[in-house]
Amino acid sequence: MPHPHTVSSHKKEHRKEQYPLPADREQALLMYELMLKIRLFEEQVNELYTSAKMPGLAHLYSGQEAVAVGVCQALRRDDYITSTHRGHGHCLAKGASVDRMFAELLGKAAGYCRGKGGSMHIADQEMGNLGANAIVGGSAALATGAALSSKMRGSNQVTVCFFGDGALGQGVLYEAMNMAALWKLPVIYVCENNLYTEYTPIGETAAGEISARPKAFGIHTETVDGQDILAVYGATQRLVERARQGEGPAFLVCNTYRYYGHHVGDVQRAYYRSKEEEQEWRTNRDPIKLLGARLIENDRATPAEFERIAQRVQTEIEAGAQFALNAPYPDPSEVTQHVYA
Amino acid sequence: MPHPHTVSSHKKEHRKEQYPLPADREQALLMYELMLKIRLFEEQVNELYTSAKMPGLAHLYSGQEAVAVGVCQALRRDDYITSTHRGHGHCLAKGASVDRMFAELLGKAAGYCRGKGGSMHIADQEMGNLGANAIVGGSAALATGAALSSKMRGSNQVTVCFFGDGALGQGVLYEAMNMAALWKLPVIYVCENNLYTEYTPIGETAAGEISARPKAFGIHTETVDGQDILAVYGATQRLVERARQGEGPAFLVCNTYRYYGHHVGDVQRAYYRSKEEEQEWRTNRDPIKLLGARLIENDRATPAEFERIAQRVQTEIEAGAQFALNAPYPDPSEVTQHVYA
Amino acid sequence: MSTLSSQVSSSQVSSGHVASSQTSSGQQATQGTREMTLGQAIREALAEEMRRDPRVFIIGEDVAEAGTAFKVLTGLVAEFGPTRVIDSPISEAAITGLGVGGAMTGMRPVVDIMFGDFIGLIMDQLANQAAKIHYMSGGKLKVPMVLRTTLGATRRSAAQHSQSLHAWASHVPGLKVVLPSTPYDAKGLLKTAIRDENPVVFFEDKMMYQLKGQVPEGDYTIPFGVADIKRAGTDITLVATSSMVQVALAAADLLEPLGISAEVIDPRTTVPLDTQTLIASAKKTSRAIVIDEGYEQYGVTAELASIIADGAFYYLDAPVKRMGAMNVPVPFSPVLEDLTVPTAQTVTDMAKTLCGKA
Amino acid sequence: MSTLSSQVSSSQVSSGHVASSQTSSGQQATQGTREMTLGQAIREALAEEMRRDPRVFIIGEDVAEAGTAFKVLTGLVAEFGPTRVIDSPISEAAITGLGVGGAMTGMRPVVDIMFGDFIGLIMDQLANQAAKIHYMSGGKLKVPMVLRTTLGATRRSAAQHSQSLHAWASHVPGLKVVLPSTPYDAKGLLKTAIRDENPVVFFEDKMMYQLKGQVPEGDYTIPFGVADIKRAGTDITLVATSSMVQVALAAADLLEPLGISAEVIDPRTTVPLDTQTLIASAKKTSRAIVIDEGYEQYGVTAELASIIADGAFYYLDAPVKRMGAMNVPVPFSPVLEDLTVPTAQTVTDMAKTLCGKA
Ligand SMILES: Cc1ncc(C[n+]2csc(CCOP(=O)(O)OP(=O)(O)O)c2C)c(N)n1
Ligand SMILES: Cc1ncc(C[n+]2csc(CCOP(=O)(O)OP(=O)(O)O)c2C)c(N)n1
Ligand SMILES: [Mg+2]
Ligand SMILES: [Mg+2]
Repeated sequence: MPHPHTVSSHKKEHRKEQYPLPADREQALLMYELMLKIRLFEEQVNELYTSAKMPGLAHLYSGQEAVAVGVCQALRRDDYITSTHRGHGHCLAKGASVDRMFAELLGKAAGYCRGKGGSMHIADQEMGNLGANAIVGGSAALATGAALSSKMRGSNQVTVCFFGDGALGQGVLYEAMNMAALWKLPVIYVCENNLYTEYTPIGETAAGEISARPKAFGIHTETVDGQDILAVYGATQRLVERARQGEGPAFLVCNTYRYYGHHVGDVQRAYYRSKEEEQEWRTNRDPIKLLGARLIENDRATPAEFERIAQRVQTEIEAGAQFALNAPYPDPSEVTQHVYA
Repeated sequence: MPHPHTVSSHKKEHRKEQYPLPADREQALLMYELMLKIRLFEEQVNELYTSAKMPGLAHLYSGQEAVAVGVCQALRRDDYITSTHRGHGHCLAKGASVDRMFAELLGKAAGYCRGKGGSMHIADQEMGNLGANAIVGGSAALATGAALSSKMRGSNQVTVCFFGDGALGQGVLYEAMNMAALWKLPVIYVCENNLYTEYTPIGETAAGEISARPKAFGIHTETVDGQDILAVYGATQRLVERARQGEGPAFLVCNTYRYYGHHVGDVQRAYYRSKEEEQEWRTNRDPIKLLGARLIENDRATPAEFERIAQRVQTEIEAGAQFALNAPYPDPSEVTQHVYA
Repeated sequence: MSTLSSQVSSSQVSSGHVASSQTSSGQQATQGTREMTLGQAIREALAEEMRRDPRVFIIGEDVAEAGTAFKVLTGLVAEFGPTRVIDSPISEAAITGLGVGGAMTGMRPVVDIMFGDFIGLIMDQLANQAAKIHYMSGGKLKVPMVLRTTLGATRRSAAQHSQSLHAWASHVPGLKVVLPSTPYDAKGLLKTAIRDENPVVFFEDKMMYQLKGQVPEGDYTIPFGVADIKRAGTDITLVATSSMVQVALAAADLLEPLGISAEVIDPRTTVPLDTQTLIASAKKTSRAIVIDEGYEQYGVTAELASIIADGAFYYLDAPVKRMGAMNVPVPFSPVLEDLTVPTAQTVTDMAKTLCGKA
Repeated sequence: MSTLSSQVSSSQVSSGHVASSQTSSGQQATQGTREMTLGQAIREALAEEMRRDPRVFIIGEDVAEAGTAFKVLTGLVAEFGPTRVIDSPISEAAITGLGVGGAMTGMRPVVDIMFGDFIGLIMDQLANQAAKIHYMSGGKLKVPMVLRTTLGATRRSAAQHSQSLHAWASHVPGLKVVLPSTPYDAKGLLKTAIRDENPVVFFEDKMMYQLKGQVPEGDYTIPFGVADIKRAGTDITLVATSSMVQVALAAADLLEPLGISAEVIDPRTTVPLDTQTLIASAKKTSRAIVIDEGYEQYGVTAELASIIADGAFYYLDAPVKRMGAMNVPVPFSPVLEDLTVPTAQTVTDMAKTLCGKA
């Protein structure tokens, strides 16, 4: 894969609105680095899968990095997130370390869940990550409950509930949104619309306008270009501010795209989407390229800096994977631990 | 109870729109008679309960008669309905006979379900009544499936799904509406908003505008005064016509009120609604009075005719209840019948 | 909705299994006890725990002003206000999930699901979320939540409001399942449930809400996994749960004049299960019947019977018999419904047969 | 979506229980049979039934072009079109309910629920609607629907994608529950399921989709409630379901050289259950182990074991033993996951102990 920060090929997109770069140059570079970390992490996961070193499957987040990072950059460390089967990006964006994540993916005791959770269940409560959920829509009510809890505790925490467009099919989402609206809970529903639920295009699974659904419950709703991290970040900042002020829940639709298959094993995709479509997103809508270009255009960074970041991240990823490969499996006795607290 | 057709006390309401009386005088009188039949049926049910002749409880439909009758008058016999815990009105409006209904309520073998269903589960498939459901929202998907089925069979049947405002809390309703919209199914969701879910006012259980919810799924939605049978009937006719033409699902909000408690045992209601509110609806918004007044204003009927109808209905109700009281219970051996077909 | 007082301290986190007082219901507590109904005992346990721990709150349909459809919670909203006794929309799945999320983040939710029949709507939240979060997270997250719901037939409520579905919950590792059968047990077990660090499903028999019994004032807990010998006997063991405990006790009364001494054992919790006490009793009496109001097929009676048949194998003089609800949807008609549940008479008949006195 | 051909006639309503051909899988059918996988057998059964009866249609997530996540339905949409092989939104509850409504009104839906773990989302539709409508209506309405779903662990899919929850469905009167263990059984049982007038829940082991076996061409059905003796033996009975049948057969192979002759019995349907064959075998061998991949606690093993312990009470030389999945959420880590399910070795060890040869 060409280095994603090779921005020269980036075709300028006509955007309605130009969201400002963060005033803080360091934060902008951090966003870049985090997105790149997710990208390279997922490359490594794919590599582990194809070389048969990872048990099971994984759902790669590649292509959607601006959503996780843009949202989480607008959160405090003690704010909560809930995540999905496609959760590595959320986890990293909320501050997880790559070594323990890889260890979890390989079922090792050093993993975030001592190897018990795996790719679809990483939780990292120290960073406010309440865990990934392999039930589509399964965290909608949990996240809303976390928001109810923080309201009751007066902690001023905000909860972000990440889910895909597929979760719009799950009734519990509407049940939860109704209560969030009734009780003005500090929860932000972030719908990552990547156009497909597994192998079926969104047009076949969702009637009407997505954004009309939360609005019908009286929930403040915005839609952004999920490939533009500045748009995602800017919108989330506003919504978090509202929530902290007690103004209630919000819903953010992020239009985005996954580069790989539904999971690592989904390589023959022609029957549900075209190579051209994939190429178009990779070439012209890549979130890392887009941010890189903005930074260079605005003289906030140089290609050399990107190169240094890439080196650093690549080293971290490789070390993390190596750590995980060398780490021991949990002791067999752990199988009966943690059934009850 | 004063005869409900005593229209003299009817205070003229200011209505935005005057829906026309049916061209056919007989149909108008039939509407009147059916509403009265439901009213008197429920009076009799209450009587059976308070005199300890009916096992269990019942949820009376009194006050909401214009919805069931107005909707069902716009349906063919082979059109389907699904009903709720508050289902006696739907059942009668779709053509059930009072004797077999009373028999069911008393658990007798002559009942519509051989006494196995009781008040909350009367089904009458000969009239297209697919049955009442005691799970709030429980028939949303069933009704949608019946609509899918009639579309597949090319039968041109329409399915009406009755439910209360409380069912708006059940996620499966949104799941079902989404599919109905995607596949343009001939189903009409009729939401009877009687302002309460058991003992809790609608404002505490439903955020936003009710009608915005189906609209968000691209479903054609209308709201009518559920006490005005001509409004209900007129709207349903349009929606049924659309559905038969293949134009897809619709949602009809009927604003209405239940006169009695949530169930026959709910007699102390002051903690959740006032006597004044109840009186206001009974006095000024009674669907039977309203239709009666319209018929007289327009010289379509006379008080004497109403009196004759009332006599006839009262006789039918009394005979039906008597039939049921005298009818035998099912044989004990029936307990293991009908577990499997 | 206001904020709970900031004095929630970790010192209030009690370990769920330590019983501050453990009493066999056999002994009649007299000092500081009052007669009250099972429903009142539930309410008292909730009120005391809510006073004790500001993290405890109640959420459910019609729980506040209405005090639930069964009037069990009457008065709680007056004392604790609508921010701690929360009326919800009719959204069983989501309120359960809200409970899970609240429990994961420092609260102690008590979720009220009106009829046990409705747990079909929440099995994903219970079994895939609540039960698994502690394990999946490698022990980092926990879900200290109580879900109260009901069971029991013969209320003439027909097939969708009469089931006893505790077998479903009992099948799922990660959940604890409680079935109180007396006011005394109800109060003590509910307190234990609220202080437990795990998701606990608490089934209350609707018909037993009016059952009266002695209940101590103030604080006591009853440990999970400790069966209670509700009546001692020597000839046959009647293992009975929830609603069926009274039936078994009545059967024991009928058997006594026939010269059959029945021991009635109430496991009180199906998960964890006190297999020791069940097996020991069966070894002693050499005969056992298991009685439970859930459907007999693939139900709680199967687990209990197979555990006794295995554990007391070399001591049994007769096969272990199971008496569950008849394997039919619950019919409305009283003449049919009454046939579907075990009664003192049918239990007595079975016991007589097993003891060779039929 | 177009309309199905109007020639749907009531003569196509077949009685679900008549087997047009009944074969013990012990005998190798040769004429007109081919080797195929269990997945292919499922597909063939569906294709043949859809050709035979225009009322049969499939609805589920990614069932059409994708042919399901397990590629079991590949090719069906090409033959039958998207109006009979319908891709749905991710709405398990509603598609199940649509199936129920469709079945009530003249269709024969086959609902596809990708992972058996998701039945937590549909238990209300299954247990309160599908299972009860015939009974509640006094026999007037019926629900001839098949719900296909999966079970089985060891795919490294973790706690929410590895469960075997057939005990839940088996607990509910009104449902039938089918667990095929060979390609031959899969085809014959699925045809019976589709022709049955009742809601049938059909659990397929994900790991067995690639299992190969002989399958006859053309039409045959296998009646429900008839257990199959997968291997005859004299010393011990191994009752095994679904995925565990292969485990039991492998254990029998390991036991043979030790001089222990194991009989392997597959009930094939848990509801209705062929109690006769189970009991008769245990009476013959005097020892039994029940093996099933569901959680052991309050699971299918409990029902089967208690039925054998009761029915063969006077013939048993040892307690009936149960081997289910370990009572833990399924862990992701392979080293842990492999410990949670019975294996040929653990079954062999248990059998040796029971036969006094450990
Ligand atoms: C309740 C439930 N149904 C089905 C699945 C199987 N499944 C896993 S991911 C997926 C598609 C999810 O699509 P979407 O929500 O858009 O997320 P994306 O994969 O596009 O990130 C499905 C159907 C599941 N995990 N949970
Ligand atoms: C799923 C479910 N939850 C709760 C109940 C208990 N319950 C029965 S009727 C009812 C209120 C229903 O309100 P609504 O839908 O507005 O109908 P109404 O009684 O006003 O006619 C409730 C909560 C139920 N039957 N089903
Ligand atoms: Mg998607
Ligand atoms: Mg209402």
